[in-house]
Amino acid sequence: MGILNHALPNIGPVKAVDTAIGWGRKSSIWPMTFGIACCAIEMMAVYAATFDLDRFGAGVPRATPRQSDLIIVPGTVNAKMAVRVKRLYDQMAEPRYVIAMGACVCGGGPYVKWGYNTVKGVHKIIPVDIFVPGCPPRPEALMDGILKLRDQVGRDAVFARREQAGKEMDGRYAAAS
Amino acid sequence: METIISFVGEQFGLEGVLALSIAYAVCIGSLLGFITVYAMFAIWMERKVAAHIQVRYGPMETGAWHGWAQSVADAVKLLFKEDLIPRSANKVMFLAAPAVVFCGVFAGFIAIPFAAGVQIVDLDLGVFFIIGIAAIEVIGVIMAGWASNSKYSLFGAVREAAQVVSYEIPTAVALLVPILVVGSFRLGDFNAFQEEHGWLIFHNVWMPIAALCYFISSLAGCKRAPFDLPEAESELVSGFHTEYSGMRFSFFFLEEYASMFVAALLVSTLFFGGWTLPFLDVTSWPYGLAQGVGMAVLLVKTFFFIFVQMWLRWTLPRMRVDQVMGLGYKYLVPWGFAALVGTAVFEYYGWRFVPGVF
Amino acid sequence: MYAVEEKNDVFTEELKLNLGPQHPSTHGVLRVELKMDGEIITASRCDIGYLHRCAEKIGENVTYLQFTPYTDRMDYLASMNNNLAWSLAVEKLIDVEAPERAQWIRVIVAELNRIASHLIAFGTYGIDIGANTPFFYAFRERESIMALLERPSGARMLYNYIRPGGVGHDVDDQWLADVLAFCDEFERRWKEYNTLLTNSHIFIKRTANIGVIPKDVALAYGCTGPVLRGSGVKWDLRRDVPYLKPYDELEFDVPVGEGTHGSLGDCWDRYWVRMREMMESIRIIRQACPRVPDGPFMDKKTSGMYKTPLKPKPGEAYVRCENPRGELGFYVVSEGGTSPIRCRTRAPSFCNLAVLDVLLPGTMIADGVAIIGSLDIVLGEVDR
Amino acid sequence: MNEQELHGKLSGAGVAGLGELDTTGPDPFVVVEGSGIRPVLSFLRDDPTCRMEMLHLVTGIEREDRIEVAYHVSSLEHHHSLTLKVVFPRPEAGGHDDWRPGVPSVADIYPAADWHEREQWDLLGIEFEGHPDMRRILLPDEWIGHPLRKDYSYPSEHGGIPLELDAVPMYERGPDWEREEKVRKAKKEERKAGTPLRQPPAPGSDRPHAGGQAPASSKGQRHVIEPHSGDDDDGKSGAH
Repeated sequence: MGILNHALPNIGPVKAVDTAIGWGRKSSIWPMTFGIACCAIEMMAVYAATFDLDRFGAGVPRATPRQSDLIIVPGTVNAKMAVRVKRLYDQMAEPRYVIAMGACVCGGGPYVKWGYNTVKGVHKIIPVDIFVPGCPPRPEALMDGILKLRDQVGRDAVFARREQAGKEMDGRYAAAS
Repeated sequence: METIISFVGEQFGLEGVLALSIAYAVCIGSLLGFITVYAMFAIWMERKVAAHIQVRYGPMETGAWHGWAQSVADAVKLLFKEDLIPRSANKVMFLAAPAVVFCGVFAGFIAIPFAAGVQIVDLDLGVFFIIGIAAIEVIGVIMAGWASNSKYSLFGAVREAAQVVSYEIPTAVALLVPILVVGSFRLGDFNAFQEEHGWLIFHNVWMPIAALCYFISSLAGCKRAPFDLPEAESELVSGFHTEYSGMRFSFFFLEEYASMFVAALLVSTLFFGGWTLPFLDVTSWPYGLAQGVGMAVLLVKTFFFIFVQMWLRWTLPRMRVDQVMGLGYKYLVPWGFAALVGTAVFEYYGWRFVPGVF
Repeated sequence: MYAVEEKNDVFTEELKLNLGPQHPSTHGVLRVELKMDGEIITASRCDIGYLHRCAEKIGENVTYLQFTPYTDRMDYLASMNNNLAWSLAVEKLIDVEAPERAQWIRVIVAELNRIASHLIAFGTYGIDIGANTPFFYAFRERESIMALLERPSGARMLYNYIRPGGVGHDVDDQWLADVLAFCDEFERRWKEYNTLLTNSHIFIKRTANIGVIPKDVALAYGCTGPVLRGSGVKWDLRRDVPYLKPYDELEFDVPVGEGTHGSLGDCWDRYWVRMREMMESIRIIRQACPRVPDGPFMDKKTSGMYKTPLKPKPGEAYVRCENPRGELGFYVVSEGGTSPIRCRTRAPSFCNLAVLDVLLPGTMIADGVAIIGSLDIVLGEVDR
Repeated sequence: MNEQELHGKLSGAGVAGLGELDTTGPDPFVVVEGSGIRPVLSFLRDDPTCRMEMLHLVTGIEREDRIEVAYHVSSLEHHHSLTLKVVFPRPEAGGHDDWRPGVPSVADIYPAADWHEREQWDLLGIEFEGHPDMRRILLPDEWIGHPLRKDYSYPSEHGGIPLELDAVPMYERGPDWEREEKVRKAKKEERKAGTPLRQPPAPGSDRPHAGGQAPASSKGQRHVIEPHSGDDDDGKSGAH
């Protein structure tokens, strides 16, 4: 893709290819096996039988960041862990998505005031696509977050020139800033 | 392959190098297509089997019916994913490793008979060709593990080398048993023999032992649970392909499922009658139909054994590396040899079951 | 000819392996630095603190009631038990005893949560050993417990239900009946687990004789809970130091390791202790459900704490409870204010994890994973 | 045995440095002199009638005028437990950074104390003399200060990781961020110069600090951490 990124005119065949790629990407979001705290248990509940994330093709948790598309940050990130979270994110291959799961990761949560070494929101460290608040969020909430991410990923253009591309990119990270 | 050459010669009047290259292209193309489609199907099947063992549904949304298009989506995604090469990796070997791995298994498919005459080359040493060529995969895995410059990859590669090389012995010994009975290495002969004498698994009492030995060691050869040490997820993150992403990673995936297919197909060809059914005589049927039915029968058997492999994977815990070695050397090799010697004795005296007992 | 220069170019070197903090089998964000000789671990060093969330500092700044939700987030698999220990510590400081009904409800919810916690231990231990399916089976039953506990408390995982002086809300008879129905269901499932994992030959081979903790080592390192009982010490605070009245009146056994498949105190023993404890909890719940008396569920003295914060007299209290992972203790020091001057937690996982550096050297990496899993740590509690 | 009898037993054995039993609160405790904590604990562990084989907690408590270190021990065999305390009065001058009370480590008597003592050093700055591996345990090795002290001021960032609620996200920082960062670090180093900050010992060194004497530094040289820029409550954690 490299040089072709957003280089082609926004016409029918290009759009069709983009739609196909978007469909592939959104239907096969492989999350990373990554748990930090309480939210990780609810994340596991989402993989498990009752909620079964695999129905949406997202049930192949990969342990290595190289092969995963999605990093769900489930649980408080502190100063010691933040370095690792950032490194994990850097190790992932594009396209990569981030879901901030839980109040702590969305903005400090219960540890916002007295937590001397908690990072008040993982968006201070890595760009976040979807915020799923809650302490911890119910599995349904995380499912909803992943479905929202699917929609977003499916709409993303790959080859076609995007109108107001910059704005759209800003929009993607708007919630983070 | 000869069929294609002669077909091309008759229809278009082509000869020599041209005919040969057309035949090559057709064969390789159809094999690649077959492996890809099969692997996609098998991955989908694996996810469904796993899901149903684990009281859930598995892929449901992608594609209309039970997520049938899941693997297509995975392939599209992997194709358009960034291809990372770690800075400290040995680039040449890192890039070459997936290809080497895939070539080994791919070459094995050349000698596989899908039905009477549906085979690219009917090699005289077909059985040993398949086992031998599959060993190339080990080289690729070691390359991958070493070139990644990651400790987990290295552990995975070394485990793979130790495990696969050790399990070549019981594999070969167990396969010698049916070879001893049939008297040929040619895979087509096995089908012909079983058409005449019934399935080899019932041939004598040693056969089930040999079949079990072979099946277990083939599991180890394919890195399937409970022998999935090279990629043991809870220990080595992802083993030798920890650093691979995108399409290169999918080659490892493809290779695993392709070698599963080869192993399952060998079991069904060598022990379970290949494309023959005991109550169905297709030899007198017209050319195309007999082949079609034979192929279907063989594929059904093969997929049954692939299903067994998946079943075991999602049921059994993983073994430790020394236990895997112990199982291979302490149990499979002696039992394989026992079956070999026993079969030799039985064949010499013409026994099928233990005389006097049953 | 040439003089051949001898060069010894085959050499071995020590491999340093970094396990975690993001590793599938470290149960969170534990980091272990390993020195490896091939597959054998020669030395190990634990590195914790990747989930340090300043709970003790927070405890010194919020009121006694406000700290209850933070105890939830320590051992997030057994929030009820954590709430219980904290509430008991505060009750000891303000010299209040929860009403009878609250005590019985506490027993039921704590035992239910113990089952849920052990289920996760069972499921994730399966994944550590390489069997993925037990995890899904365990979560299926866990969801039922979550649904049960959600009804009185309103939360799925972090309940904040047991509060100083009683419980947050009352339960109804239908709930008690449903709990009993769950007990019957669970007994059947439990047998399924044993068929699937416990009695699997490979599983026994992987866990028996691995990570043996002798009795004196377990005591010296302050191990408690299933880790201590797996080593054959019959020590259960519910039986030996009953911190709730009902535990005195109920009948239950304390399962201890017996060395069934090898040495006493190996991974299998610890695992089997947990499995049997689930059944003991079921037994306790079965006895407790019909005996829940009528009456208030919150003490009168503390019922005003939502408006005016509790103000205990200066003094200190150390209360310990039997958590699924061992002895959870809260050491609360009050100086008369609305918040404690020091609130220290004795986290069972913290003490159980300390023994890891002793166990790991000499084992293989796969055993190391099995040992970490068998200690069943929760990093939220180790780091607080 | 209850606490009274245990105390009587201890004083009967003639262990040095034993104080009185305090029974004012819900949990009674025995005050022990710093030098006496090791003999007392050894006695409690080894005496067949006491058999305190389990150490539950080592806790540091900072009060306005003193720091206490509490030890909770109990016996599984005899079902009794005891709390011991070592008290350090606060010196006249000095504060958070340069007051580090030193207690003899009991990690060789109770291996369980090892991590507890490390944690107390990490969070409260209590020095345990003779501890085999006195490193920070929960916080990163480079962390400045001991957060459970009442006069601890909250850091705004640690190693480039923003810790404030309204910090600029790392990926939104401008291209010249690294240069700015370098300047900032240099300034920080400058400020720090002369302050004998306690560095973590090199891994593997068997004796981290000689003696355990609090480093002599006057108040003026003390390292000042940037106060938290939130509302007033955040800056100084309120001491009671």
